[in-house]
Amino acid sequence: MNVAFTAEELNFKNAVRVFLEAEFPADIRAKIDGRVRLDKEDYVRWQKILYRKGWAAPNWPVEYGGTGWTAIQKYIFAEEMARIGAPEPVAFGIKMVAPVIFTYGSEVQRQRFLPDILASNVWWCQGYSESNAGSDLASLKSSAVLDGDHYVVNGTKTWNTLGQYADWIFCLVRTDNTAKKQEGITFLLIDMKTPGIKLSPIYLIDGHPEVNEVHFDNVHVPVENRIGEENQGWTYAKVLLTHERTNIAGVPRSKIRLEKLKTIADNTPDGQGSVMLNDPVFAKKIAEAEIQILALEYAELRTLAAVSVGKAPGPESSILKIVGTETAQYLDELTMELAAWHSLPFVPEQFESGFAGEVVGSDGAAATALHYFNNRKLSIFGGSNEIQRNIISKAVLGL
Amino acid sequence: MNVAFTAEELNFKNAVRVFLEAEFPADIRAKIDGRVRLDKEDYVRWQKILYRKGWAAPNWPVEYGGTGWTAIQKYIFAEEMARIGAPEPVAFGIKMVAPVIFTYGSEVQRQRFLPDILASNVWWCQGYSESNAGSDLASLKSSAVLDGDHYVVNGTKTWNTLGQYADWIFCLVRTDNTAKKQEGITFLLIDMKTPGIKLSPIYLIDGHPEVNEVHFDNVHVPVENRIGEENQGWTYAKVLLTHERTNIAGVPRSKIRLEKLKTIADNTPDGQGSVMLNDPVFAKKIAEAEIQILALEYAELRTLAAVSVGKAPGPESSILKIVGTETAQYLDELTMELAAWHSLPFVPEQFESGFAGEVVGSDGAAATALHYFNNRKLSIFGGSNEIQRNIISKAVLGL
Amino acid sequence: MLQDSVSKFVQRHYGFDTRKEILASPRGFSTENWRLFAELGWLTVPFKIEDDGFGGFATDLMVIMEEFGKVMLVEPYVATAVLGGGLISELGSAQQKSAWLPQLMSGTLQLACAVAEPDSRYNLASVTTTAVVQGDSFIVDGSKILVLNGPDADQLLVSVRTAGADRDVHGISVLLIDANSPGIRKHSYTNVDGHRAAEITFTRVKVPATRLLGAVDEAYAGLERVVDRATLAVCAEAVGALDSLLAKTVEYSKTRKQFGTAIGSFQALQHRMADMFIECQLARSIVMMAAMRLDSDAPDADKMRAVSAAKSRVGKAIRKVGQEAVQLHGGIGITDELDVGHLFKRVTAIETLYGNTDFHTARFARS
Amino acid sequence: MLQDSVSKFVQRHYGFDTRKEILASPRGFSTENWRLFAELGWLTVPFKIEDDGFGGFATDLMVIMEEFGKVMLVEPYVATAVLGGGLISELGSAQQKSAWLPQLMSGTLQLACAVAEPDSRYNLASVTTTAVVQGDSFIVDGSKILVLNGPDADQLLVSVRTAGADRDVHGISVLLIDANSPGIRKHSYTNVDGHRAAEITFTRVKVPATRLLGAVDEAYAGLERVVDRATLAVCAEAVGALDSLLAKTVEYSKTRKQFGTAIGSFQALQHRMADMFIECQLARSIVMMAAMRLDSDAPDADKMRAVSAAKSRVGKAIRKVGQEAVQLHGGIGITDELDVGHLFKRVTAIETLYGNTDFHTARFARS
Repeated sequence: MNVAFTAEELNFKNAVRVFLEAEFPADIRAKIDGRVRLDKEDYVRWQKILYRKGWAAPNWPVEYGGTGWTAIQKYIFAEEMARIGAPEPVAFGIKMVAPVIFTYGSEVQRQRFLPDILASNVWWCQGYSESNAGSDLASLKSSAVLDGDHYVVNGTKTWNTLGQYADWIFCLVRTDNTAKKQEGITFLLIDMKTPGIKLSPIYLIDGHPEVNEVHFDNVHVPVENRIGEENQGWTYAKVLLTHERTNIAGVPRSKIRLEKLKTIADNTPDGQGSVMLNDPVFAKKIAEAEIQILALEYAELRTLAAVSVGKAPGPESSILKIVGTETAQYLDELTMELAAWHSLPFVPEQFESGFAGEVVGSDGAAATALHYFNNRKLSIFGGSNEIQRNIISKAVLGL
Repeated sequence: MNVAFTAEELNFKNAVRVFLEAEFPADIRAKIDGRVRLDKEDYVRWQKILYRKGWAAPNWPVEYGGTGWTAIQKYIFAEEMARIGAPEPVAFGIKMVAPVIFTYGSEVQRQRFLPDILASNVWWCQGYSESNAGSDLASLKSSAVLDGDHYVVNGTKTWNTLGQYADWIFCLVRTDNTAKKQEGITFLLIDMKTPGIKLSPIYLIDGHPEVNEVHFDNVHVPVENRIGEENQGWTYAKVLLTHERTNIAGVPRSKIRLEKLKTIADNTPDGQGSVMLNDPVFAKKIAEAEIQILALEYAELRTLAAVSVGKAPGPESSILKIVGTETAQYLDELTMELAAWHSLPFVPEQFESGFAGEVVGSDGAAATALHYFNNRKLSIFGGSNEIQRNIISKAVLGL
Repeated sequence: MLQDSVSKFVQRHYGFDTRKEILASPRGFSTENWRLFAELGWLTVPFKIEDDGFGGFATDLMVIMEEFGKVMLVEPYVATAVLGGGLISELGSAQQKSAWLPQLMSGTLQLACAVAEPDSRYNLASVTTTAVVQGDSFIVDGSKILVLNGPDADQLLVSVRTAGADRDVHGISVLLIDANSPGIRKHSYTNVDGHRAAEITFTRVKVPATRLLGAVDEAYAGLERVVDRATLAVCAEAVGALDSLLAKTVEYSKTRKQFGTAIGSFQALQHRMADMFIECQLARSIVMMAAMRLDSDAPDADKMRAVSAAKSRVGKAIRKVGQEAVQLHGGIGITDELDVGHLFKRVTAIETLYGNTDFHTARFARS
Repeated sequence: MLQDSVSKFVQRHYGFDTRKEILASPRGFSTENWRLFAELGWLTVPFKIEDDGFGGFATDLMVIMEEFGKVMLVEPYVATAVLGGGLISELGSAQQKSAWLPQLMSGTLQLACAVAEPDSRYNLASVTTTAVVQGDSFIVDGSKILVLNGPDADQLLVSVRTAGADRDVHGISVLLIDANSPGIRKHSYTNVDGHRAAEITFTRVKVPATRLLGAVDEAYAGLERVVDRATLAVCAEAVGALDSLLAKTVEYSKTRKQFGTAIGSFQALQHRMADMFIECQLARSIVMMAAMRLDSDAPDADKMRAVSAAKSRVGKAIRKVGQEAVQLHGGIGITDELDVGHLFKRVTAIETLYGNTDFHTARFARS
C-alpha cells in the first residue's frame, strides 16, 4: 500500500511519471488546466499515445493487450495519470464492452473488435438504459426479433454518453417477452452507421448535450454480432456492471482536485482581510474532505489487496461507488463555495476550445457551478447510490 | 406571534413572571440549577402551588379546571416556566389520562378522577407499551377478561416512566383476540394498589431506574373503571397520542438551555488561551442550534395559529416532535463537547439530593454525558421519529 | 388579496415553456410582464406609503416573492424594485425620490445595484471602487462584479469609497450613475438561473455630485439594510421554489415505477421526502420570522440577525431539498428539458446571493 | 497469530456478563486477566525488540485493540502498557527502562498517565502543574484530571512545567511519581464506560531527580508521540466496538418485528444500516492507514497528521453508528441490561479521549 511501496514499485512509479511528463500533449494539458472541454480528437490522440506505449488497457488480460500489472501498479498508474491531469480513456470501449467481449465473445469477435478498441480506432458507446429502466436495468423494453441471419432491433435507449462520437454501440435488447424480466435479454454489438439509427441529443442542466437518446427503427444487426447465447445477455451485462464499479472511487482524481482546491482557497480573499484557507470553518471542511479521501483511499487499497489474493471485487465495492461519488460531489460544493459570486455566471462557451473572449471569474471560478450541476449525475448513473445501498443491505448485511 | 404580542399579552407575560419568581420554591430551583434529580415530593409540592393559583392544567376545558387561555397565552406560560427552570407538570395525569377522561369518560369518572389529577393528589403512570409493541402500539398482548363486574387483567407493560411513584395506571388491554389488531382493545384505569401488580425497575444507560416493567397477574379491575365502550380503547388512545404530540417541540426549554450553553462556552477554556465561545467552529455549531430553535419556534407558532382558528393539530405537527427532539439531542451533544474530559465521569450520586461529597467537573459538566445518553430516548419514545416520518409521508405527502 | 393576484397570474401565465421563451428573448425578461406588474401595482409593494408605495412591508414582499419562486419568475424585480428602489428610498432626498420612484413604480425605469467586487466576497464594506471629488462631480474608478440586471439597467446604484481604507464601514457612499456614462464598460452574461448580469468597470467616470444618495461617507448602514431586505426577498423566493421542488418530487415518485412499483412506495425514499418536507417547513417558518422582525420596531441589530438566521437556514434547506429533488428524479432531474433542474439551479444561485450559508451563520453568531 | 490468540480469548472468556462482574469487582478490572495477558505476551506488544518487547508495531497494537473493542475489555491496557510504558520507553534512560519495563511486561506494575488539567482541554502543552528543583528533588504542585487507571496505578507519569509559560512547548518535563508519595490526593470514580479514573492533586510532592524521564524541559515531543499511539489504540478499539454495534443492530433488525414484519425488511432502516456499514469500513480503513504510517519511517509531522485524520474520522463514525445503533434498537437500546448501550457509552467516551473530532480535525488542518 501507499506507505509501503517496494523499491520496484517506486521505480515503476518513476517510470510512469517520466513517460507522462514527456508524452502527455501540452495542448491537451493546457485545455484541462483552463477547464476547457476536450474534443473527440483530444481523447483519441491521447489514447493512441498510451496505446503505442502498451498502456492503453491495464485491466485487460495480457493476451489481448493488457499490461500484466499488479493491482498496486494499476493504482500507481491511475495516481500518476491523475497527478498530471491526463484524462482516463473513455470507459465504454476499454472498460465496458471489451471485458464482455474477451470474457463471453467468440474468438472471431475478439479478433475483430479488441484490437480496434485497444488502438482507439473505434469509439464505443453504451445502449443499456431506457427511460423506464433507470437503475432497474432489467425491465428494458427495446426488442430484437431474429429474422434469418439478422436481428431486427426497435426501441429507444437513453443516457447514452457521447454517442455523437461513437462508431459502435453495445446494446441490451429483449428477445423473449414471455420470460421473467432478467431472462430473455440479449447482448448485441451494433454499428452506428446501420440504417435506422437516429440520435437525439439530451441537454443537461449544464447546457451541454453530453448524453443522447438513441432510436432504433427496424435496425438490422447480423446475428454474428450477438455476444454468447440469445436470452443470456443479462449474465454478461452483470459482469460489466461489477467491472464498472471497481476503480469508481476516483481517489487519485479527488486527491489532485483537493490540492487544487487548497491552492485556490489560499488565493481567495475572504473579504475580511485574509484568505479562505485561513477561515477556520472553511479549513475544517477542506480537512474533512481530505480525511474522507484518505479513508476512501485505504478502503480501495483494502479492496485491491483482496482482489490481488484472488478474490473477486465483492459487493463491498459498492461503498467505493457511494463514497467516491459523494466525495467528488462534495469537492464540487466546496469549489463552488469558494467561487462565491463567480459561481453564478453560466458561460459554457468560455470553456469550449477556441474561445477567445473575455473570461468571467478568476481561476475558472465560473466553471464551478457547471461542474456542480453536471456532477449530480455521479450519484445517479452507473447504478444509483440507492441501488448500491440496496446491494450492501442485501448482499453484505443479509437484510 | 412573538414579535407582535399585544399589550394584553405583555401584561399576562408579566403577571406570569411575577408569580413564578415569587412562588417557584427556591430549594427546587437550586436543585435544578445544580442538576440534582427532583424527588416525587418536589414535583408534587410545585404542582400544588400551580394548582392553588389555578394554573395546573392550561390545556383543560375551563369546566374541569382549565385556564381558558388562548394558544398564545399558553405559549407565553410555557416560555416563562422554562425561563425560570420550573419543571412542567408530570405528563401522565394532566396531559395524558385527563384528556381521555374528560373526552370519553363518564360523568362519574370525571367527578371521581379529574379533581385529584388537577390537585396533584394522585400520581398517574402509563400502561401503553409492551416489549413487542413499541411504536407499533396496537399489537399489544396484555389481556383483560370480563368476569361479572370486573375485568381480570394479565400481562406485562413496559417503558412505564416513574411508575414507582404512581397511585394509578391507565392501560390498554386486549379484550378481543379475534378482531383486527386495532380493534378489540379496551382502555382501563387501574389502582396500583390492586393485588397482583408488581413493578420491576428497568435501569437505563444513565444508571437510573427511570422506567419499569409492570406485571399484571390476575389483577381484578372493576368494570366501572373502563373508559367508554369495551373494544373501543384504540379510538380513545389515538386522541391521547395526538395530544401528546403537541407542545413536544420543547422550544422554551431549548431556548433556555441554549443560553446556558453559551454562558458555559464563554467560561470554558479552549486550551489555546481563549474560550470555546470564541472558537469559530464551535461558535458555528451554537449559531446553527440557535437558528434551528428559531425556525422551530415559528413552525410551532404557525401550528398554534392554525389551532387557534379552529383546526386540530394535524399530522404536520409530527415535524415538531422530530425537530424538537433532534434539537434537544443536539444541545446535549454540544454540552458534552464543551465538557471535554469531564464528560467522562459517571457519578450519578452527585446529582441526587443530599449528596455532600466532592463534585467532579465544574458547572455540572459531569452530568452532561448522563443527559446525552438518557436523552437518546427522546427520538424513540412518544412515537419514534421513524413513525413520525411515516406519518408525514403517508398523511401529509400522500405517499 | 395580493397573494391571490400574484398566485393567479404566475400559475396561469408563467408556465415552464413561457419562461423558456422569455429567457430566449433578447433582454431575457418580458417587458410586457413588467408593464403588467406596474399596472397591477406590484412594483409599489416595496415602498412606503409616504413614497406613494403600497406600504413597504417585508411580509407583503415575502408573499410576492414566494409566488415568484414557485415558477422561477425572471423579471428583475429584486434588482430594480427591492435593491435599486430600496436604496433610493432608504438614502435618497425627497427630491431624488420624487425624481426616480414614480418612474420606477410606473415600470419605465430599470435599475441595478453594483455592490460586489472581485475581492470583496460578501463583505459590503469591502469597497475599493473610488469616487474622488472634482469640482461638482465625482470621478469613479474601479470594478464591480455580478451586477444583476446590469445589462439592462438605465441607472446603476454603485457603492464607492469616498474615504477610509478597504473594509472600513465609514467612507462608503452610494452614487446613482447613468448606465450610459462615458467610461463605463460592461461585460454582460447570463447566470446559471437565467438571470442576466454584468461585470462593470468604471474608468474615470464623471458623476454629478447631485447623484450622491444620502450623506457622503455614511451610506453603509442604509446599504446593509437594503441588501438585507433583498436577502429576505430571495429567501422567500427560495421557499416557493423549494415547495415546487418537493411537490414535483412527490408527484414524480407516485408515477415513476421501478422494479414494478411506484418509487414513492419505497420507505427509504418516503423518509427522505419527509425530511425534505421538514426542511421546507422550517425554511418557511424562519423566513416568516425574519419578515415579521423586519416589520417590527426591533433594533437594527435584531433585524440583521433575523435576516442572517433566515439566509443561513434557507441555505441549508436549499442544499438538502435541491440535491434530493434531483437525486430522487434520477437522470431526468439533470436534464435541461425538465423544470426540476432549473428550480435546482435557481435555488442554488440564491444560496450564494448576498452571502452564502456559512457567511450568514457567522454573521448571526457575531452579532 | 496474535489476532487469533486475542480473538479466541475475548470471544470465549469475555462475555457481557463476565465483563459486568469484572466491573463490579473492587478494582474494576480482573487481576487474573492481567496476569494472563502477561503470560500470553500481550503486554510486550507495544514495546520494541531492544526493550525486550514484541516489536512495538502500531499495526499489531491495532489488531489487539480491535479485538478488545469488540467485547469492551476494561483492563487498563492503554493506560499501563501503551501510555505509561510508552512514555518510559520513549523518554526513559536505559537504566529506567530496565528498572520498569520488565515489571510492566510481567504484569506486576500498573501505571497511569496524568496529562489533562482542569483548563487544558486537549492541549498537551497546556501544563500548569509545576515542578521546582529543590536539591536533588523536584517539588510538584498542581492538579490533573481524568487520570485513567489513576485509582490503581503504582506509579504515575505526570507532565509538569519546569520552565516557560502555560502552553509553551518548551519547558515541559515528565516525572515518574510513586502513587503513594505524601502530598498526593486522589478522588477516584468510574467513567461512563466503566473504566476507573481519578482527579489527582499534588501538594508539595517531593520527587527524586532520578525520577525525571528524559531531558528536562524537552519532554513535549515524546509525550505527543506517545499520546498519539494511545489515540491510535483507542481508535482501533472503536473500530472493533463499532463492528459489534453494527452486527448487533443487523441481527436485532432481523428478529425484531413491528407491524408484523421484521424491521430489517424496512428499506429506510436497510439504507441506514448500509450507511452504518460504510462508516465502519471507512473507520477501519483510516485506522489501518494511520497504523501503517506510524510503522513507516515517515516524518513525525506526517504521523501526527495520520493519527489526527484517524481520530477525526473515527469520531464521526462513532457519533453516527453509535446513535443509529441505539435508535434502531429502540427503547431496549438505552437499557442497562443490553450490551448495545454499553458499547455506545464506550465509543462515546473514545470520541472524547485524547481530543475529540473537532480538535483532531483542526490539528490535521493546521499541520
